[in-house]
Amino acid sequence: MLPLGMIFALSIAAYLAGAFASLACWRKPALARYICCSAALAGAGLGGLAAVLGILRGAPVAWSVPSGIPLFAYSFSYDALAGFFNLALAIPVVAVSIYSFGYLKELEGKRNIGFFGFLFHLLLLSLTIAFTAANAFLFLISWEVMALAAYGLVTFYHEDRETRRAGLLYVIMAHIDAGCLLLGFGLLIQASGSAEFASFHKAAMQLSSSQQTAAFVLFFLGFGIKAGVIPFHIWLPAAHPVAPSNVSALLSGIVIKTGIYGMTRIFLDSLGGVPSWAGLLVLIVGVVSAVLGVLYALMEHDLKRLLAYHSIENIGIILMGLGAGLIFRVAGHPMLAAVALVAAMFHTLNHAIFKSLLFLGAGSVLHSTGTRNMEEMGGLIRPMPVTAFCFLIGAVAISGLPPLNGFVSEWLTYQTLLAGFGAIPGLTRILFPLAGSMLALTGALAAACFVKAFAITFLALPRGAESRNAHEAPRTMLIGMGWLTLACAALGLGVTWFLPLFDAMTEQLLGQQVSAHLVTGHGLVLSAGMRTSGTVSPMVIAVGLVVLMLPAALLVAVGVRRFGRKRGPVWDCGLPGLSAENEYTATAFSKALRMIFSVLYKPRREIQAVFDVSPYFPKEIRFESGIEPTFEKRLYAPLQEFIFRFSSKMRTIQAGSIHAYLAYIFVTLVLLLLFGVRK
Amino acid sequence: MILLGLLIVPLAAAPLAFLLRRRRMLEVVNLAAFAIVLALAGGLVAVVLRSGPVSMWDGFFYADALSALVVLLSAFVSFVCSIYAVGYFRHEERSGVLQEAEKVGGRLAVDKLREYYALMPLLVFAMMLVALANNLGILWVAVEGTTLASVFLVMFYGRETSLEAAWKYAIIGGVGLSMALFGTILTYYSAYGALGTDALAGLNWSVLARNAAHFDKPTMRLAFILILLGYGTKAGIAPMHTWKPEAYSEAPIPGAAMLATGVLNCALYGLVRFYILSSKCLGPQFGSRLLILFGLLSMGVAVPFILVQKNFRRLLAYSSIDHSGIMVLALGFGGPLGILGMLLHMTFHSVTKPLLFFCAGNVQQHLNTDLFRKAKGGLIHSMPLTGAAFLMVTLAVTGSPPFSFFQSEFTILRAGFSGGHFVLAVFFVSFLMLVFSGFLVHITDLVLGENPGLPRADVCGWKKYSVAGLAVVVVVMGFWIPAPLFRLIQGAVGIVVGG
Amino acid sequence: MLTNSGLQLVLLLLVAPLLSGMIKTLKARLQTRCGPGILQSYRDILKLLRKGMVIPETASWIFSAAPYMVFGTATLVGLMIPMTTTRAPLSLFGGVLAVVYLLALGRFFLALGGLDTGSSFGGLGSSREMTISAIAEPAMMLAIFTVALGANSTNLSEMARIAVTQSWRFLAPSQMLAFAALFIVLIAETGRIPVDNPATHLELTMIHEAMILEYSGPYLALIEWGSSIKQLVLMTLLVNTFFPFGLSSDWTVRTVGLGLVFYLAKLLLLACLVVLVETTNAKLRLFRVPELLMVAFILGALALISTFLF
Amino acid sequence: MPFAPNPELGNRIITLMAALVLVLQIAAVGQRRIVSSIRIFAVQSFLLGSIAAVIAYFNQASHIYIAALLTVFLKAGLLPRLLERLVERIGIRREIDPLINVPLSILIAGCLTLLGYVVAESFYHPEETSARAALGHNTLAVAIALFLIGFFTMVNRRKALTQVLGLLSLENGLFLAAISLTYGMPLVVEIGIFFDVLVAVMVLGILVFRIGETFDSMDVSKLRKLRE
Repeated sequence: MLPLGMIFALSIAAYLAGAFASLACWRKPALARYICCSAALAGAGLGGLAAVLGILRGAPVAWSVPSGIPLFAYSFSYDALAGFFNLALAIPVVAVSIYSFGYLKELEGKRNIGFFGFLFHLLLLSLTIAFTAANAFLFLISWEVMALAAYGLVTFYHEDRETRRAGLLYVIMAHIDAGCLLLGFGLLIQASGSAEFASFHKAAMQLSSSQQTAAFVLFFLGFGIKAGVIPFHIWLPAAHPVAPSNVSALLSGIVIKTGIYGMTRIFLDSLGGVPSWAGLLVLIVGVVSAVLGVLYALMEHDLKRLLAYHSIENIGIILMGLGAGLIFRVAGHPMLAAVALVAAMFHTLNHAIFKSLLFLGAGSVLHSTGTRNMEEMGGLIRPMPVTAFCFLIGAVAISGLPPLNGFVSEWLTYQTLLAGFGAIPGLTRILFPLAGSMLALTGALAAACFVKAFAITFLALPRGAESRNAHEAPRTMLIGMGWLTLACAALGLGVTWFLPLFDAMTEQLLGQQVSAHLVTGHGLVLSAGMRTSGTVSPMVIAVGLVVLMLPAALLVAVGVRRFGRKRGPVWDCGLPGLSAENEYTATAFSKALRMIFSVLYKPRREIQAVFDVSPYFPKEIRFESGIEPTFEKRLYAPLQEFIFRFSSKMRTIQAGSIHAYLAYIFVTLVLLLLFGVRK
Repeated sequence: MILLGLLIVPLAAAPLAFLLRRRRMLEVVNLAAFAIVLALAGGLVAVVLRSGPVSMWDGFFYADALSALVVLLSAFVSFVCSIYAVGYFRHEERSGVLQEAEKVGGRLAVDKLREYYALMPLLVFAMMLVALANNLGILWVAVEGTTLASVFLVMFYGRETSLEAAWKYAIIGGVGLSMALFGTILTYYSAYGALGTDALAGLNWSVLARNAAHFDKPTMRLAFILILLGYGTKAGIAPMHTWKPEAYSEAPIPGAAMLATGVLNCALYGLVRFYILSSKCLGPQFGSRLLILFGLLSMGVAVPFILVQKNFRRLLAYSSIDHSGIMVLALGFGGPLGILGMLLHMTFHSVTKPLLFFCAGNVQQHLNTDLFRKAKGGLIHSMPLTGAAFLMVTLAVTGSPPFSFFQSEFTILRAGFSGGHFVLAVFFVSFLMLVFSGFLVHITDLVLGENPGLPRADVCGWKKYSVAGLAVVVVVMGFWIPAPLFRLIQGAVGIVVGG
Repeated sequence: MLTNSGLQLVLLLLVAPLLSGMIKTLKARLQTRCGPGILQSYRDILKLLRKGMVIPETASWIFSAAPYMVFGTATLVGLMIPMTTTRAPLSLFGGVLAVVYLLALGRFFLALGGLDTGSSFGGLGSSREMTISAIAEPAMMLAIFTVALGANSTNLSEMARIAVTQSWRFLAPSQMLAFAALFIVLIAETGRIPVDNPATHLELTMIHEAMILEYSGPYLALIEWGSSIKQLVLMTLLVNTFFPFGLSSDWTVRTVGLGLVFYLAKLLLLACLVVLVETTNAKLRLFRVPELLMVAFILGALALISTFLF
Repeated sequence: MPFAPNPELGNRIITLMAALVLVLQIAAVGQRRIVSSIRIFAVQSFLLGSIAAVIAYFNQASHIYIAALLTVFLKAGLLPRLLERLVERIGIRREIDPLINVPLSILIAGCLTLLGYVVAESFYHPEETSARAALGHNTLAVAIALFLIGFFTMVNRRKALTQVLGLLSLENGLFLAAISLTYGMPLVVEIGIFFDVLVAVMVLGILVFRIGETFDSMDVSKLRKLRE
């Protein structure tokens, strides 16, 4: 199908052009900025178009471009899955590239925007290729280029030590996951004799069970690290916040989704399903990531770190759906598997959208206040109303509240898990509802967390000078956010119209089309498919809410008309003179949860009182509290410790004595003479 | 004719250097000589590709695809190094380092320069001889020659440390090579019975390769062990690697680069030649096991030193130990894939490593130290080009895509899998990961960070353009390998595998 | 459908204050006070509607949006659950999950409203409210799942229909356990002793009240009304899913009337139960509440397990 | 020629001399004074040269005479001169103490000899009972032993010069192997090797000299600046 190929090629060309053009004119920041952003916009637009075409077309299209390396050919295959992920890429990228027009302006003259543009486009390019590569070699290359470009962007402010450390952590973890994938693909290639994805499916059948296990573990490690599942998540909250915010949006929005893509592609397509224990493992890891992710998020008062932890949580939710799907597939319920897959993929798309939205929002807050620390914010809703509104929508969406898109995908996940109870024999079925309840916990905690995030950032009185004289972000940034806000609403309310987009994918991976089963009630109502007959209609809910609020509004209006309403000072139980100092803070807000889950957090606090006469009349009190980063402290630090101690011990080998050096050779020789000569 | 040219040009350039008085002349002669050598090497490649192996003086000199490859790489490396050397030594002279060296040597700065510009062609001559000699004895003589020439390079600066390094290099190298000689003698002995009549040409590889099947097996086994240890010492395979960090951190950068690439290739070339014989005589099994053992050992030994390294010159040395380990491992994995992987790796290594050395050289001349501790970081501000190139080549040399090493390592991994060495492959990959981490931690600390306010470097054109040009080559290599080069490599693979 | 919705809406709006009044009075009687009288809640709401209101200077539009959200969500949810008949008007458009999440939406905005004024009490209230509801969530879900899995649907009408067909199912251990769990959750969600004390304005103990401290006039009326509706909804959920007696399965006057009678009777019983609990318990410390909810969670899990053991 | 060349006799003589060389090597291990170990090396080289001559005589392999002459001239004549000259130039008369004390060193040398025989044993073919094979088997054992012991002295000795000596005597082992196993290499190779050895000794000599005057000590175990 020519047009698809054309458009796809064009979008890739746009990214390439953008990369080199903006690098070329790095001496002219403004020009570089325009080139970077508009090229990205063009590329994303074309990419999105290609994606829609690809999805509608269903049947995969394949191209093979001869590479300059005789060993391998660059072969692409544009199937429904690729199309879907390209769509999930395109939507945020459109927003981000519009946003960047305004966002990058302040960097002009300060940083090398040309180089930024180069890396940015490299990232987009590698993402696009990673989603469409049909060849392990090409996939790995794009995979690693993606990691390196992201590394470059994360360490864009490399003067800051924390940033450098974060970047290193990120790129090293990324390299480790690439290593796992290398081994995994090595197995498959060995079995199939070719690096083409298409050939893996048959080959995977011939693998011995131990090899299959090895392959699964390797791929799960590799993609899991990339997706930032717990316990491989430590790089994520370190790296995403320090990047420029428009990049953080992409990193959290789509880059970590490559892990999800990889799992879907390999587990469902190449390996052709995995044993049920593997599916269960995915499910459980998902649950753990979701709950722990949100729990850690609650303790953050760095706005961007908080969002980063929520990415972990949402990856967890996605994995719940995916894991369920894998289990169903093995258990022989392709239909259920398809529904589960839809749930997972839909949440992937949604998270891509609202997480980008939230990061962009955080970006414009950072842009106008210059701080990421929520404790210094507050009252921003007055200076920056639009940003506040967009952020609020994002918050509602990510908390999975109706009628927005987050709710819909979580609802589908619930339904999947419920169906699992009926579909899976044996004791394991218990896990499904339990997972469901954990999902409920996650959702509620997320809501709590975003109440905190939104309220402390945007509501009440400003807590710091920066937020007192904050200003609204430039229009382009607002447009970018507005686009995503619309997307959140549209995907929520109009879910029933978008569902058919998933058919091609489920058809391709599981041989099932489910949208027909998922939509009832004149195309307005979303239904849970076959086993459990739950239904919901975000559209009607939204309308209903409005309709029911009208009379209330009427009542209030009448009341106000007759009895008046006036603005007055805060009553506050009669305490006069409310000031920012005695406002509730983010730390205070999460205090209750910190104490309830103290087993997990191991919170530490220190209070120092400075006083003249008696400790009962302190002049000033310094309060500091924090939680123990369990995984970093208990898992990674000891490992690193061990490696370095071992290495330092090893250094005595090279102690400078030539006699020792000769002795090594001598001993080796003698040993080889003793053992090597005889057969 | 070409063969003679390849040998004579450098041989002539050496004494010429002694006659010349002015620095510029020396530089010109060197550049010209190596340019010609490179051209001739290209010619040789063309000939070999067109009409098979070339031989001369009834098979005294012999060049097949394998030798052509090594010749090409050596020529390339020496040419690039000679370009960089100009800028490097001019800076050394300006900063008075040479004058210091001269005091120690008791001679003038120009004499010092002349010493370098005379030694380099000799080294190149030896390298060419290694690749072109058919007679394994001459091969040995030539390799010994590279050692003798490079010993002077190592003691170039005449500091106490450089004497120490030179001593270690000479002694360990000497022992190693005498093992290699013993191996050669024993090979001859094991062939003696089989060859009988044409015993006079009895050390000619082409002859040996023909009848290798009938050699005396136990002798051959002993011979191969000695050869492995001998040329392994030269290639810096653990546990014979100990001279490398010392020698590399003392020699002047261009010389060190030559050692790390050209000389390394020569040693591996010798190893490969004997590997072919032994695998024909004893079957691949015997050699493979040893090679894999030593290859992994070298990689493993390099890792901790790379992780905790205080000195970036030594870091490069360990990286080259790591790489020779990789190549030996690949040879051990064997099979078409393994050999292909090895030769590709050798090619990429010869292209990439010099850049790494040049960047390190620029940094060292910029900071007047080779210790990480003394460097404040943030070099990207004062030397953007070198800084960027350094980061890039670090990624390249640690084998991360899209740079070329990824291709070879991918191939080697496949070879490992098809050999059924799953566990070894896991080790291989995890070593690569660790090396990557170590390297990146060190180099980013060096290059990135706040601006320490150093004066602007990257001014000398010679240094700048050699770095920039080579950087371009490295990047391009990641996406495009010239078809003839690949054909050459495949030809070489054919020689090693099929015979 | 519109008429049904209208009817049920009216029912909601009328019964909700009645119920809370009833509970107040019963409680007073049980504590041998004479109490305010059943209609007190109506009077309160009317009074509030007839007052002028004061909006804190620090507050933003969120503050004003919250009351509508609370009221809207509560009433909308009310239309999704079967009260007198199994066929709830909007049940097709949102099952039990929608109910839970809509209530969460209301809570979300109410908490924002609490924080919007910047008063530390508001923050305190919101923090506690969100915390407790978060911990209550899994228990509630488990309990609900137990029922939903029994009916093989998350659709409340469907659940009720199935329940009607097997009225004595509530004797099954799983149902019992689920009921117990859900009851505890109900206590927590409606902010009653031992979790919260709706009557207090003592800063240390209040949760819900602290959030709405700054509200006055019609807004307060909306919130009070909304939360009483929420309470009604939850209790209805409890009684109708576990004791579906008398639920009419169509919309004829007779059956509906009969259903209404049954329904009110069941509500009264449940109210008594609540009151009993309230009077016999003292309020828990905030950090003891999680333990209580943990119990609820365990009950829910047991319920779940017992569904497929028995 | 009073008697016709008789390979049997030749082999006996060669084996005897080889054994003598080996003994000298072991003696060198026990040696404490530099000069005397240089002398021992000279004698050893002379013996090797004469072995070569004997082989050349008994097998009519004329080109080996050249090798023999070269050996006697270079290794027994020139090199020892140069080395002694060097010793005087630097003026080290001090006793040299090995890292491992003498008796133990000699014991180890013995073990290494044994190892040499073990290795040689492994490719002694009883089926081909030609004199050459037997001779090869014996001399190869000696050669390996020489090689190992030379190597061992290099590990064992502190002084730069003695390490050079070790290297040279190790090369002697190779020479023995070359002439006795294969009646010498092709001539080119022989000459190349001799040339290389000469240059190598020159280079090492220069190094030794420079080390001597830079560190005013020949003790290479003090060269430990370059290290991790």
